[in-house]
Amino acid sequence: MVDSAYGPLSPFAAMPASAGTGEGVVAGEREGLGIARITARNRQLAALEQLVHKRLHLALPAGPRRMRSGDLAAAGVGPECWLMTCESAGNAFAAGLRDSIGGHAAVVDLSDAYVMLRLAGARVREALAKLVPVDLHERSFQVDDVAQTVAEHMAVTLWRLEDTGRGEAAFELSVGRSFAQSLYRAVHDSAAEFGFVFETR
Amino acid sequence: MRIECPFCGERDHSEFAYLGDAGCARPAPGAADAQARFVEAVYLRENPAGAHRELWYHEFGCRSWVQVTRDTRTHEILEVRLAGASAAP
Amino acid sequence: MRYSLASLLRQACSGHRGWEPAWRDASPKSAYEVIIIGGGGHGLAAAYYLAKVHGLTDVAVLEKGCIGLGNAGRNTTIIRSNYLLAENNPFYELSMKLWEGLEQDLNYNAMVSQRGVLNLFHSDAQRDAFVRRGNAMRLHGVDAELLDARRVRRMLPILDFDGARFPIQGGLLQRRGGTARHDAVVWGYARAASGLGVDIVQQCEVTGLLREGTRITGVRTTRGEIRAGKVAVSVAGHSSRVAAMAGLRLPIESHVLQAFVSEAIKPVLPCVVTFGAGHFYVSQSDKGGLVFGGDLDGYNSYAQRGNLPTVEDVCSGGMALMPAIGRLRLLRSWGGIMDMSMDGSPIIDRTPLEGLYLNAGWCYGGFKATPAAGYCLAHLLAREESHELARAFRLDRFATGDLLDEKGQGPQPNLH
Amino acid sequence: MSSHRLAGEGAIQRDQTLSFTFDRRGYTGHPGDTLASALLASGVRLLGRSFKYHRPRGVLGAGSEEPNALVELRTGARREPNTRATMIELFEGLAARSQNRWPCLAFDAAAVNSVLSRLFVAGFYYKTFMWPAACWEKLYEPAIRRAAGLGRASGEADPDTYEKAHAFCDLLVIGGGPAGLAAALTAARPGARVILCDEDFLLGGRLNGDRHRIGGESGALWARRSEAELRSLPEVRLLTRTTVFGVYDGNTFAALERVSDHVPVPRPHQPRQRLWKIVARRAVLAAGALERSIVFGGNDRPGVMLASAVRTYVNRFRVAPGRRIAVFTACDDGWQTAFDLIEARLDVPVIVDARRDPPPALCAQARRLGVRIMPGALVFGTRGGAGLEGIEVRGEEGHVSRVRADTLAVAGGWSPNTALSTHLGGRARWSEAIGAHVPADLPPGMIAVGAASGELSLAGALRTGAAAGREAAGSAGFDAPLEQWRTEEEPVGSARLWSVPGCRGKAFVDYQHDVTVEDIALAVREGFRSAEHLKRYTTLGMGTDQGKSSQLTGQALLAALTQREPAEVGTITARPPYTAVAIGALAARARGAQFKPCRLTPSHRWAEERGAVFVDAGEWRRARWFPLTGEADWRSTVAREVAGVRTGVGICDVSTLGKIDVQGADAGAFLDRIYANMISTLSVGRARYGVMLREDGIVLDDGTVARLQECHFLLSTSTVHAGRVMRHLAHARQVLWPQLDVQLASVTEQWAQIAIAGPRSRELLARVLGDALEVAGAAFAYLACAQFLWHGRPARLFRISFCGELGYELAVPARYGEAAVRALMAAGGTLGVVPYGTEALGVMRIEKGHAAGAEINGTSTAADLGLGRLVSARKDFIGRVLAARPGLAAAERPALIGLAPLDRRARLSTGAHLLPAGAPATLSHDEGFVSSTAYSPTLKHWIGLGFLSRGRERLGERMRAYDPLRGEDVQVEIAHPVFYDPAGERVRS
Ligand SMILES: Cc1cc2nc3c(=O)[nH]c(=O)nc-3n(C[C@H](O)[C@H](O)[C@H](O)COP(=O)(O)OP(=O)(O)OC[C@H]3O[C@@H](n4cnc5c(N)ncnc54)[C@H](O)[C@@H]3O)c2cc1C
Ligand SMILES: NC(=O)c1ccc[n+]([C@@H]2O[C@H](COP(=O)([O-])OP(=O)(O)OC[C@H]3O[C@@H](n4cnc5c(N)ncnc54)[C@H](O)[C@@H]3O)[C@@H](O)[C@H]2O)c1
Ligand SMILES: Cc1cc2nc3c(=O)[nH]c(=O)nc-3n(C[C@H](O)[C@H](O)[C@H](O)COP(=O)(O)O)c2cc1C
Ligand SMILES: [Zn+2]
Repeated sequence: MVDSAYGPLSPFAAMPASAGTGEGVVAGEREGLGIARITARNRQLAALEQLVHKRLHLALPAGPRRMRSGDLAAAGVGPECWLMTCESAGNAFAAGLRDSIGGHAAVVDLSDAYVMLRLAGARVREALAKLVPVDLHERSFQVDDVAQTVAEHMAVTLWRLEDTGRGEAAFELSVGRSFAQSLYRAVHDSAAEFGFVFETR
Repeated sequence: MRIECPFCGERDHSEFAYLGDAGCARPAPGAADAQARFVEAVYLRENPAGAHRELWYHEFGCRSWVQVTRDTRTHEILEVRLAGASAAP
Repeated sequence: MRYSLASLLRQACSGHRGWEPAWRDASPKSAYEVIIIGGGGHGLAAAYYLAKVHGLTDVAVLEKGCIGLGNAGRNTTIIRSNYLLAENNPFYELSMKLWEGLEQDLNYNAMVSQRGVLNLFHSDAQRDAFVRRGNAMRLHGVDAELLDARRVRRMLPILDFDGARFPIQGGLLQRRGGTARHDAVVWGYARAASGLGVDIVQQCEVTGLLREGTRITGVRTTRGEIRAGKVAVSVAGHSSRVAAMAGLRLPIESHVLQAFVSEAIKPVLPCVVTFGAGHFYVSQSDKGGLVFGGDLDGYNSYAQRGNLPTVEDVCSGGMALMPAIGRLRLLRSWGGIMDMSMDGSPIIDRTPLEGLYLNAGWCYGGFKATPAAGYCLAHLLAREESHELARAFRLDRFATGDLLDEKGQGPQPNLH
Repeated sequence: MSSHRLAGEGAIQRDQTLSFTFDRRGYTGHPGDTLASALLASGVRLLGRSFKYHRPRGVLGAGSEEPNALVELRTGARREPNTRATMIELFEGLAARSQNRWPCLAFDAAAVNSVLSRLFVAGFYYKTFMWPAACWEKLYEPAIRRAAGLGRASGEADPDTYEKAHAFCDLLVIGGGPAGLAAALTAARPGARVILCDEDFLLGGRLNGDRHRIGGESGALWARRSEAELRSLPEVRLLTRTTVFGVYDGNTFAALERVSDHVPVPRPHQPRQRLWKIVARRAVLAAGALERSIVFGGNDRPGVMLASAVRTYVNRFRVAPGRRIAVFTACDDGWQTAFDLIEARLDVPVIVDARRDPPPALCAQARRLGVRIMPGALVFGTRGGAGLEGIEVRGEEGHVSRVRADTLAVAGGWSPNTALSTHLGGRARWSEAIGAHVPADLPPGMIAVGAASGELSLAGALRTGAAAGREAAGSAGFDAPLEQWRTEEEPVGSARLWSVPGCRGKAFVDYQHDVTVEDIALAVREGFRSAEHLKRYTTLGMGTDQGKSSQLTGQALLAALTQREPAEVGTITARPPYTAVAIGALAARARGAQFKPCRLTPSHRWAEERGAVFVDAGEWRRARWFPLTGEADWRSTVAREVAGVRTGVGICDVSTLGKIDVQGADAGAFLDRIYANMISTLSVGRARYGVMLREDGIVLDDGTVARLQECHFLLSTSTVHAGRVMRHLAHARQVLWPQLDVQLASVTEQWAQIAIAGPRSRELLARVLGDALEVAGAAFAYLACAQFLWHGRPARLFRISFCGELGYELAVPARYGEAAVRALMAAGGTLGVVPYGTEALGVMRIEKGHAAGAEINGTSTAADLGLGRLVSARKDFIGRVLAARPGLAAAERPALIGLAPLDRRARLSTGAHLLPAGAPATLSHDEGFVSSTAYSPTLKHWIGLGFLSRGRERLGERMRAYDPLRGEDVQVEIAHPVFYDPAGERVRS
């Protein structure tokens, strides 16, 4: 069997790629991310922080914040618990992390557990306000703030990125993979009024 | 109702799942009267009209169990903290 | 004065000047043979049956506010006897039988309307559970029918049969189930009990219990102390508070349940319908409002009001079931305090204290039980033994493990 | 048609004309009109019929408290009953119809009810309709139902969409009158985040209906300028057409924005209405006050209107509600109506003021304008048919005079609009000063201002509004300077006049529900003396206006009749919603297929291609079976799938099972406390079946536990219980035993899991795995597990089987699940691999006697399920202690058994009850029930699982499986629950 057959297809492939007129909200799928959930072992928090700092040059944030360093980022998703991401590292990321910090933390590969949408545009906050019950005002939800919350009965995780070059707000919104199409529909419907475009590479 | 999750911040209570009375610790399983104590812990929970210590689970958030002190007459929330913190030896 | 068309006509001619108070608003005496705490449907019914069946008329019903403004005055009025458990089913059927003769018995039109109760199912597993329950009903001689989707559609074309997330597969129908006018039930029992000599004492809150050793001998109230041979607690959502006056803890939590009514419209719903794939049930009142509800808010509360997520949840259940009500407006929402027992079934029993009796734990289903609960509580008070159909509603069943958990949710009241 | 439109500006756009119909007749109006103003402008006064007596009714007010002018708006699926004409913004093509009348509005047959009104008094139905008993449901009730109910629902699915939005702010201002605007301006200028909602489409509140001046300009102009300033501020959101309808805990407010109700159909991608859920640090209640009518004979005749509404129609809409407009007032404010009417060159025949000494200044002004005044007089009756023609006035000395008038403006005084201040249970307080209730005991963070707080003058509104805005801004850290707006003094005196004694004709308190003074007197006579009893007995205030136009008057009358003060009688409870809200808006997108999210399995797309039939399992959608063309029915499909697995190999996506990753030094010890059986003794690389109990001793769930490494376990849960089990574990970990070193993570979404089962499964696996993992022979024994790399990706293999054959579950990262299934299907082609769905899975598990949801139903113990031997006696675990209670350990408890029909051709049905053979069908013989059934293609007959009292001792016994609901009654034999391969050789092969 050829390896190329063993490949994924985006869950959004068959979804409508645009709605309404204009580009009030532009979406794209974040692909290839390595995602790992790390949880400090009991009473190992300080050691873990030191180790992560030393090996990954990353300070683990204490609350629902995201810290970045190169391709790496750690988002606080619970007490002593983070979602770490690494650009285009896929499943190998968790395996590598396990080797380097597994003594102090449980490392669980969740690269496939989520689908992630990058959302930007002049009206992205208004569209998101229809979905998530979190205050996304620029003063309340700053760049690298993280929120885990609920959108139309789905558990979602959201963080804010740097504004785009055009000065528009940008976010990443993720949901359990099985919910991909339901979440997409919700985003699509919320954004349609402002013009929604899904960009595929 | 808005519950100030110690980790996530203030959220609507609908993000949380409710368990109830936080006061009923699990009795010692080996005690001679263990059955009677378990019956009490499981079935005879506090049900005051007033301040109530209760457990909520931030299911749609950070998945922490939190202990909320809330007035059951007004729904005013008096205190929130992580549930396990106090029980740890 | 007897109520009838004739008396109504007579009064119409004289400007309705001759009507008397429906019940005597009594002042408390210093002692009674029996005191019933709580002027809801249950307390008043118990007083009525004490007087009528057992000839006990030295009875007072003490109500902290006005009668019938507790859960009796705020429920969604559904009556049915479609229970599964052998301990529950016959009891509720007794209630249904009493409903069927209630108006003539009380000489008060409580608008008992046997329009049918239809439980919809949306999966095979649900259907199987309903069939099991329906068969249990039939084994007891209670009516039950299984409808397929086609028959449901014929009966209720307003439901969504196409595009639904969880399509309707059929329903379990109890034709003898239906609704009754909740306030009229209270007033009818009050009037009939008062007519037989029972004192109905309003604005009389019980604030403490008089106790000699392990015996309860009366109550302390906002209108003074009143002594009694026996005291029955029938205060629904306030059971734990009154029990606490006796130092008792109950297997009960007080939770808020909301209910809703829409603006009045011409008839669209011929029966009571429950949605099996969401939290929603509905009937149409005689006035034309859709009366509906759903799940508990889910947290202990004595506030008698709920919060917005439940409102949204219930209305989305309604829209999922009946998209034709989208433009119909919600008129009012309110809450009641439910005495949620730990297995979802009630308690009619003695307490560890002599002279103190308990009728509680009715959850969100005690309205339909009003006649039978009153009947069996009266029986217990008068005869000192449980009525045979209420024998399983024991207070000690949690200790013995003889649980009556219809839904299998376990000791988690907000899930029952 | 004589136009009642006045000259002058107002707030309508005269340069545009809109056509609309009412009861199929065409009319015109202008943008800025409401349906009510446009109909009045066209001389239409009869708009509807009352609920009980079907009396003709016209427009009473100009706002959302309107009790009379209710119409059916729009047609077809968009038809909307009971809509207030006073709130409908006119649009081109609007179609409205009157309701609750037959055959037509002008002649309504049911108006005979009015004749019978002596019978139809409050509560009459409780006293009659009892004989003969059977007639109630057959005759009386249907008749009552048909007569009740006002408008008609469309009966069709609502074609429009709704949406919800969340908003957060420092200050929510409820009401955009002078008080609200002042509050918003004050708080927003220094930068506070402000949301201002007004249910009207025009901001300004009374400023639009009155001719006030602020700082030298007209109040209406001031409102426009304030609005413009607010719009220019970045942190302000102005929501017009938006009613704040509910106050909830935690400073949460619900508001309904009518986004598209003023256009013929919603614009593309726009909802009809939007539900705003607003969390506000502070709220300012600036909802104004509601004017009261006065109760007198014939006070419901079309043409009798609220005085402030008359002003609004004249000033704002430039409509003359009539030609000769008399004024009946009990307060200073009523006089202004007369002055405005004269200003508009309308005829005011008389000002009747119930007070003996109205303020001299007002009298002087009236005289100056040449209006006749009758101080100390009372209107006690009206004349006319379906429209007012004259009024009957009793003067101070008792003499009666008749005055010709086609309209009567009634000013009974103002009641602060307190509803929203009481939604959290606080009560309004009786204010002797203004003779009405004022907010007291407000929700945390709420401040009442302006008329809503009892400050009835414009100056008071501006002052209190600004002060509250300043306070709110301050609480958010902004220092707001106070502006002083200049206004004239405004007389606000009023008398308490609830009803006129000695009336002629019916005198209505609640117009919509036809509650009269006599009804209240009757209720009092019958003992319904508390405000709440009165309400429930008479239905006072229970109509669509929720008593906004009647409640206070009713309570005041009750107080008078029972010799109490209004303060003693108190108020009834105001409840959300403030005005009725479309149910569709509260559901928003959660309807139809979007009612709940739909979870798709990793292989969903592939299954769709294969033509799978799907089934919903909770939120999940799973393949139920995979029909092939030519198959007669689903049973043959399922039989083929089962046979395919039993004789060859099949694959099934089982990714929906919950998966929980458990790590840590104490993971084994932790799981020992979670499961009833021993887990810590499991070796690395092995898996075990486990059962967990609730603390009450009942089985919570079952599944497998695999030990991947010394301190690393993987649990599986049933699909439906995945969430509950995760919560249960988190509770145990965080609350019960926080000292244990355990880390939990749900990995359900990470792994696609595919069951590969059947005698040839090993062969198939070997083909696809190649060198990645050795599965041949003893290399990978029953209950082994392994982690490995496949196609360079992590993969896991478990040798477990739910269906009773040699079987495996292969897990791959979820995004590769589809590819893995395709790979298995490709590789299995020559082995005859069959995909199978949940139905075949169900059949096979019944053949194997495995308990599933129907058996693990929240009431069964481990022993009931025949799992007693698993339960460890060597350790403590959740549920151990209470499982030992006598009721749960009793010998006569139901035990899991198998069932087979004696007549092998007979069908078994789930839900049947088990009765001893030959016993009559009564409850006392009910000994158990059938929980699951299936036609077994393997055994070639129906089989079932069930529970039977003392079941395990009764194997071989014959019983009735009694299913009267389906009309079935089958003789069955009690059997061991494991029908297939009881020794378990096949799974181990
Ligand atoms: C929203 C809602 C919907 C419901 N729907 C249904 C339904 O459709 N079908 C159904 O069968 N059941 C339903 N129920 C349940 C049903 O209403 C209750 O179980 C039943 O009414 C309880 O009995 P009761 O009538 O005696 O209670 P209540 O009417 O609550 O009577 C208890 C009385 O005790 C008084 N009291 C409390 N403490 C004291 C004290 N210290 N001293 C004196 N008096 C005191 C209270 O003021 C109250 O009047 C519903 C309940 C609610 C809230
Ligand atoms: N002279 C008198 O006796 C007298 C009496 C009462 C009022 N007034 C006049 O009334 C005005 C009072 O000013 P104000 O600002 O307090 O009240 P207002 O009546 O001018 O404004 C209230 C506003 O609130 C809106 N509203 C009410 N409930 C709402 C809700 N739930 N959601 C959204 N919007 C809602 C209304 O549409 C209205 O626009 C002054 O102009 C005053 O002169 C005079
Ligand atoms: C079956 C039923 C029908 C009702 N119908 C109406 C109605 O048509 N109009 C109304 O205003 N309230 C209606 N209510 C609600 C009552 O007004 C009231 O909200 C409820 O009895 C609870 O009391 P409370 O809100 O005063 O606490 C109804 C209540 C019930 C139980
Ligand atoms: Zn949290």
